[in-house]
Order: sequence, then structure tokens, then C-alpha cells
Amino acid sequence: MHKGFIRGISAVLIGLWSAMLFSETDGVFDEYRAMLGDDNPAIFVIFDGEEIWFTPAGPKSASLEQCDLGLGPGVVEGAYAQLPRYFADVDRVQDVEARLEHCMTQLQGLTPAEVHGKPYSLRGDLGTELEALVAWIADQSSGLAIAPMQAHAKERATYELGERLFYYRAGPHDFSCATCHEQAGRRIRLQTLPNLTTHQGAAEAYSSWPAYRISQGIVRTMGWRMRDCMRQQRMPELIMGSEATVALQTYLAVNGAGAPMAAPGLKR
Amino acid sequence: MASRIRIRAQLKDDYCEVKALMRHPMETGMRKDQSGAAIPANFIEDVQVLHNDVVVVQAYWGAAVSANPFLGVRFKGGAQGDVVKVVWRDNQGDSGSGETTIR
Amino acid sequence: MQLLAFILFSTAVYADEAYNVLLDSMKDKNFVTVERLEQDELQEFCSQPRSASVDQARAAKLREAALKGVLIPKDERYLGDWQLGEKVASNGRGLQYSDDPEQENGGNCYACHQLDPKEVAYGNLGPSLSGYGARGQSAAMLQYTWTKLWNTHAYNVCSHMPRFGAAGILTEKQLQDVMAFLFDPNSPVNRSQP
Amino acid sequence: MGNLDPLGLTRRSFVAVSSALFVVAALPQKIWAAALRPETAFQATTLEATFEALGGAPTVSDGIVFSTPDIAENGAVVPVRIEIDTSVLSDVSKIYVIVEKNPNPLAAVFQVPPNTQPYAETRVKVAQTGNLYAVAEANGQLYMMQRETKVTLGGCGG
Repeated sequence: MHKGFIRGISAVLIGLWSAMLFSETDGVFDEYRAMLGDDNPAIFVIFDGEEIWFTPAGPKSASLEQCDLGLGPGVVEGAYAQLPRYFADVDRVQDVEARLEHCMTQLQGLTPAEVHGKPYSLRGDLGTELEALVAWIADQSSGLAIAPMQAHAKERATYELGERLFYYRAGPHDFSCATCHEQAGRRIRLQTLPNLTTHQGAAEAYSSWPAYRISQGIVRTMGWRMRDCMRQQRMPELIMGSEATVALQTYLAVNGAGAPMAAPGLKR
Repeated sequence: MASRIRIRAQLKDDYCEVKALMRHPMETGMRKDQSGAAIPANFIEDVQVLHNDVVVVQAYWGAAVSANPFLGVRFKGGAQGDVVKVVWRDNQGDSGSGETTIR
Repeated sequence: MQLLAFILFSTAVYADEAYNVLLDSMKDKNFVTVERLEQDELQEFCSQPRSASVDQARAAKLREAALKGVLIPKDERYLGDWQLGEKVASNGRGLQYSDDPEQENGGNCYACHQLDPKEVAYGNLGPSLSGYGARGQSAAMLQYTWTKLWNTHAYNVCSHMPRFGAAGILTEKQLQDVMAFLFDPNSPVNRSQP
Repeated sequence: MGNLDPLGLTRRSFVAVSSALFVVAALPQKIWAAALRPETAFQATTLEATFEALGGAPTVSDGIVFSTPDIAENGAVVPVRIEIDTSVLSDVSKIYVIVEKNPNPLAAVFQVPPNTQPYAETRVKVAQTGNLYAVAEANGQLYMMQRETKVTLGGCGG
């Protein structure tokens, strides 16, 4: 199957899928989003990410060209769409950020503490290297069907764990992900909430992250999205690439499997 | 640094439509960073759109133009292959430019 | 009996695994610590899909406990200042690690409920409360609404509404103000039209 | 305000001196000189002062086709589009985007020479729900169109 042929078909699918996916928004912001059009500043961050991938860095001054995102060292096109997945070399299921941390520590010689120092931008920042890398990597799967690996027993177990975490209520407000994301047509204020237990809701959410957040002028990753949701649930800080975030992302990816990736998206 | 401007110039029925996206934080000077320190004002003040080196739009912007600003303009007399250039300058003296050909 | 034991056992094991994974996956930040990951009996019981079969006996026990725990306001003064109540209803902050622990917590009622019909930005996770004052201010209605705010599980086990009183999110004074925002005829909840 | 000569050049006030006049590449055809950056207008803090700095209160004209969303998901990025119906309003040389309740209402100016269509599209920050104004200058006269945009507290309020 010639690669171009697959991409062509996927592009056709996009139209079909996205038309369907966006029918769920209840229209309050349709005019606003239509006027924004498709000029997404994420394009700059994608350029940065590509540059960073090929730039030697760290004590070993190595680039990330040998980093294996699951399709072989250096293969980036299509890799994001098949994450999270099991990696034999670490005997764990990893998402894109956990895998990048692995490559940065193994190939470039950075310490985990350095990688975890400031993975996500703070207010006033212009975006971190990790966010740019993820923006480019995700863009390299744009149009391809979401296809997280579920062949390995640990991958399936991660999905089960993700589902249980999805319903785990704790903290002063007794919130879980399900509190907001288990029913159709729901909103917090005017913020529509996809029902992540359904295929369409999970596909709409998972395919659109990472996304350029116009309110912050930064591309944010799905890992950040999970962490920030946990913050608003009044939970402690979710560690990037941790088992819990990988499991939750696996739960979403499997629920949304088949729909085309359309990241980086453009969001509030 | 990766390119800081992305331009598309498309011939429409009787005009050429130019869409430009510029990479710039457009700081108003009223925002604070995580540590609470004020982020100095840093915004594009001047933007010029040129068609074959002739100015077709001269724009002046304040800090209220959104971050990573978008500009849409239209001019007549463009032909396929002509050069469209966008040049900007900000209040800190930084500048950026980019060009493309009309499709 | 074995079947029940098995169900109880398996949910307990699963709940523990989730807790342990979260414990490894999270860390303290500012004033928010990982102690918040520990579930009380109600949270553990309600950590399941809506569609899951409910153990009615346990549910009834939890409902009674919730009802018993409700603290009626001093000298039964249920209604405070609706203008302050409006602020509590609009304030979405409080108890997040990004919040200032010195500041009062918000109730964020607008996140899930329509209140003042003129306010466009309201959620729909909960029913609309516009015109709530029309229910009148009988002792029973005041007590019902106060209990609902204090600990909604006294009526509806595994509701998604936070336990504003029981969990110490809002103070007695804040709850009285929110009650006024709902009941006071001058409050925009009851006065203004959409 | 200084006297406005035909090219719209304001009297060379002290503030204007500080910003360099953009030199246009000399070319055979008539050189179109852009007016200076209207510093006073950009510094105005009220709608009235802004109109004053631009040359007086504009009159409403439905030749200005002003598109903005009725409700913006986020005030940091509000798309605005201004088209001019030249059958109603001709010789438009400048277009201003003004956001009434912003600290400085004047957000952007677009100056267009004769062979450029009077059209402008950009994205502006809107501090709070309020009126946005598209002002067009034609033959030294100011015209305007007004639209209200609601800015909501996006997200989960936290």
C-alpha cells in the first residue's frame, strides 16, 4: 500500500469524520470558530519541534534522530497515532512524553530531573522544547487513524486501568473525570464537554490534542491537558509520562480509535 | 530560529487575497509571568504588505492585536508568480519579514 | 454470600490498584498533598459508571450517614446576603494547587447550573435553578435546600455535586449567602427574565 | 488636534517625531506616502478621546460591512473582518479597529492606497463584553459601524 495512497484516503476520511465530530458542539461558538478559520499559529511551533529533533543537545550532544517512537529509530511519521504503546526496552507502556524522556535520558544524557524540570510552559513563556517536539510529532500523524497498540497484555491492562482511573472519585470535591465527561451534550459554563466514554466524544478530544491554546498563545500537549484537568479536580500534580496519565490517554485513544488524528488543533 | 511569518497569496475573482500569520508574543506590558514579574511591552507596531516591492497596505498596530497575529488583506492587479512580501517591526526594534509568490 | 464477598473483594482490590498507581503518578504541589487521593467510603462506593448495578443496602447506609452529618445553621438562620451569594456562585477558584489558600473558596455554581437567566455563561451538568425562589421559604424547603448544599448524598447517593458543607468547601456564612441568592425575591435568580 | 492636510499628515507633533517614517522604495509610478503612526490615538484611553485623536466623532455608515462573532469563546483572540461596500462608501483610505472597553481602545489601523481594496481582517484582544467599532476614513471624513461582542469566562472558571 503506497504511503501516499494511505495519506490520500485518510485525508478524505478527515472531511467525513470532522464534519461528523463537530456536529456535537451546540453551536454557541460556531461563528467564532468559523471566523478563526484554519490559520493556526501552531505552524510555527511545528517548525521549532522539527528543528529541535535534529539538533544535538544534552551532555552527549546527540540529536533525537535515533529515538524510537515505536516504528523504529528515527521514524516519526505515523508514530503518534499508534501511541501509547508497549516498549520492550523499558517493559512499560509509554505515551509520547514518557518516550521522549526515555530518548532524552538515554541518547542525550539528560537526567530525569532535567527533563521534568519544566516540561510545560508557565504563564508568560513562549513554549517549551518538549511542547514543540510533541507538536511536530503529532503533526506527523495528522490525517492518520488513531490506532493505539492493544496487542500486548500490558497494553490491554493499561486500558483497563485507564477506565478505572476515569471513574476514580477523590479530593474535597469528589470529582472524577466521569463527573464531567460521562454524559452527552454537557457543558461547564459554555465549555462543551465531550462524552469520553463514547467513540465520537473520545475521538473528538483525542484527535485534537496537542492543540494551540489561543488563550495562552502556546501549543499544549495531551499530557498537559490531563495534568491541568487534575488540577481543576483539586487533585495533586500529575507527573508527566506517569503510569496514570499513560493509562488515561490509552483509555481515550482506544475509545477514539479509527478516527483520523487532526492535531495540532486550535482551541480556546 | 524557525521562520517567523507564514504568508499565503491567492488570486480570487478580481483581487489577490493575502493571509499572513506572524510569530510574535504581542505583550501589552500589563501581564505578569509565573513569578509575578511584569512582562515588558513587546508588540508589532508597523506592518507593510508589498506587491512586487510596492506597498499595498501599511498597517499600524497596538498591543491589543492578538498574540501570533493574523493579517488578511486584498489588493488588485496581482498576477500569478508575482512576489508578495510582508515586513513587520515591533516596539523593541525587532523585525521580521517573509515573502511568497501569488498562486 | 460468597458472590457478594467476591464482588466486595474485587472492587476493593481494584480500588487499591488505582490508588497505588495514582500515588506513584502524582506529587504534592503547594498546599495540595497526595493525601487527597485517599478515598472515603462514599467516594470508593461511587467510583463506578452510572450504569453499574448499585448495592442498595450500602447506598441506603451512605445516605443515612450523609443526612445525619448535616449541620443546621446556628439559630436556624438559613438566608444570608444574596449579593455575596452571587459572588460565591460565580467564583470558580478554591482548593486548587494554583489557588491562594488564604482566599475564600468559591462555589462555582454557574459551572453546572443556570441561575440568573441573564447570565449566558452557565453550565448544564445540573438542572436550571432560575426562579428557585418560587418554591417559597417553608421550613421544609429551606432545610431541604440547605441539606442538598451541605451534602447532596443525603438525598441522591453518588450525585456529582460536591459536598459543599460536609467537605468544608464553603463556610456556613457562604452557604447562607448562596441560599439567599437562591431564595431572595430581589436576587436576579428570581427577579430578572432571560 | 493639528490641522489635517490632504495627505492626512498630522502636524508633526513631538511624539510623532520619535517614530521613523517608513520610506517607500522609489518607483516610477506615483509614490503613495503612508501617514504616520497615530501615536496620540493609540495612547487614548477612552472612546471619545480616541475619536477625537482621529479627527472627530464618526457618522454611522452601512457602507462598512463589519463582521465580528456575537459571542467570543476567548477574549484574547477575537476575529474581526472589515469590508467596504464601495457603492455606498468610496475613496476609503484608512480603516481603524477600536475596542471600546480596552485600556487603549484603538487596536489597529490599516492604510490602503487607491488600488488596494479597503478590506482588513485580523484578531484583537477584547478585555470585556462591549462594543467594537470599525471606523473608515474617506476624503477626510470619518464613518463607523458598531457591533457588540460578548466575551465569556471560558473554561471551567478555575
